[in-house]
Amino acid sequence: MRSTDSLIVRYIARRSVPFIQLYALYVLGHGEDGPGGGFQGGVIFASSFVLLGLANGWGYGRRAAPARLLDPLLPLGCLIYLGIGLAALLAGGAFLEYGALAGSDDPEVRRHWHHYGLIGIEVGVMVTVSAAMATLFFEMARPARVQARVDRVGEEADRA
Amino acid sequence: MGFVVTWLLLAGLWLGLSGFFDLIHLLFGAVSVTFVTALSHRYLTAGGPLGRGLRRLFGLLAYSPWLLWQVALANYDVLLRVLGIRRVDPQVVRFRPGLASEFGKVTLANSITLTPGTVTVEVAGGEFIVHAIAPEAAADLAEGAMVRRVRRLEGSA
Amino acid sequence: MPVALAAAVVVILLGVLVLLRRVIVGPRLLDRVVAVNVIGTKTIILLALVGYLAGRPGFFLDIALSYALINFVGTIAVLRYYEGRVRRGEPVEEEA
Amino acid sequence: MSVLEIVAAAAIGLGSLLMLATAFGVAVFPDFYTRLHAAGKGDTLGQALVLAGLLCLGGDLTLVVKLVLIVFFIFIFNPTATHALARAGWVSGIVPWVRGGQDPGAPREPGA
Repeated sequence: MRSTDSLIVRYIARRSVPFIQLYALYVLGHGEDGPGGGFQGGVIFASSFVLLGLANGWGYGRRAAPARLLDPLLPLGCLIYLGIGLAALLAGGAFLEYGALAGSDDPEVRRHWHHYGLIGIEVGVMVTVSAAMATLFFEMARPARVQARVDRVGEEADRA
Repeated sequence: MGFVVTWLLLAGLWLGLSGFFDLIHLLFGAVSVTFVTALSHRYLTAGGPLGRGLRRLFGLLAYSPWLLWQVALANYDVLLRVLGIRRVDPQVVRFRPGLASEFGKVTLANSITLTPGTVTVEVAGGEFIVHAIAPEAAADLAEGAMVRRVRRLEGSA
Repeated sequence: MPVALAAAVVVILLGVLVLLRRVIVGPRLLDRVVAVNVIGTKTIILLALVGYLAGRPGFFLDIALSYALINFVGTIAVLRYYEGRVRRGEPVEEEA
Repeated sequence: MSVLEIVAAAAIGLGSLLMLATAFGVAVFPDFYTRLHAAGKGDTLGQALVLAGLLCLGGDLTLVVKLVLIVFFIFIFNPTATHALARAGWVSGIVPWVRGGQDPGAPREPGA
């Protein structure tokens, strides 16, 4: 996908990227009192890269969200989620019982840790969701010449 | 420098949006703002010296009330045409506003689209192709008050 | 005040109804896209108004903001679809 | 009702009526480009008025910031989207309608 010929769309798309990303993180961080959470935040965050790819071309967008960065992020989000759940288990609570992370029976302290744990897993969800959304878009919109290169690499790997 | 300015801008935005000033929200905000700034500040600050960018930003703020007034006029105009009081007699015009920068072209193009009876159809090189809903709208554009304002904005270059 | 808000919601919904006719009759694909885009921007305002009516404005304004962003990305996607087809010389309109 | 509430109600009412007018514009204008005129600007002010009315109803800082941000986004994104659509029509070869139905010819210099 080449960039659009429209100067205006290209310019506005570039300039709005930081604002979209910050808004996505705001949605993530205010999940308990707003409509947000990890999934919604992740989708909005990924939409900034989708917008870049749509307006400024596949290559431009892909450089902002390169595969070597996104591919490890996909499992990392799940690992964060799992890690926090297991940490709660190890701390003597149930799986994902964040309050147990406090290591104390004071309900006030447990409430705080519940909060931290919640944010932690939401971050995990967001990492995986946004990486998955961006990867989906860039893989589906991959231009033919890049596809040919990927195929060639695959065939060489098969022969080796 | 671009990093610092972007950080301050985004931090202000975050504080306004969040409305929570307890430690955990502020900490999360600081991490978020720093992360976004590190990841994307080049989309705001690349493409020119910082001072010029700031002058353009404040120039835009000073320009917006006038633009808002033009938008109000635009609405009155469209309303009259919807009601059939004014004729719909479209034409397509092209002209060269003589703007050098992307910023100037984008500002002018979006201003044209927002104001009475004109929509920017194409910007190619230095040339604008504009669809005007009536000859008087095209004449207003040719008169050039808006182009002069945008050129001054750009000229804070 | 709730009466004024509810009246505004009704008026805007009436506008959406008028636009839906344009979405259905077309005649071009782009005419439909224009109408859908305007409905999208009206939705943002509807969300804000409903938020004030429901007494949870902050919550609904968050949704409205998200919607504004996504709506823009969607419109740009349609433009790209068009540009791509024109560039490859493919027909861009469904046969009437 | 306080003065501020009356102002708010007036702004909301006017704004929503403007948005209705926009909808009618999209419905009655003769061709794609003229419909864009209604879509591109009619909505922008209508929305700004409604949101300004809501702003008058007050609320804490976050509400003000969010309302201003929505207006800001609409003022940036709406004309950009309108231009994008106009351009899509232009490159795909939609011929602008002109009064009398004659060939519009090549784009002219303004005033020519």
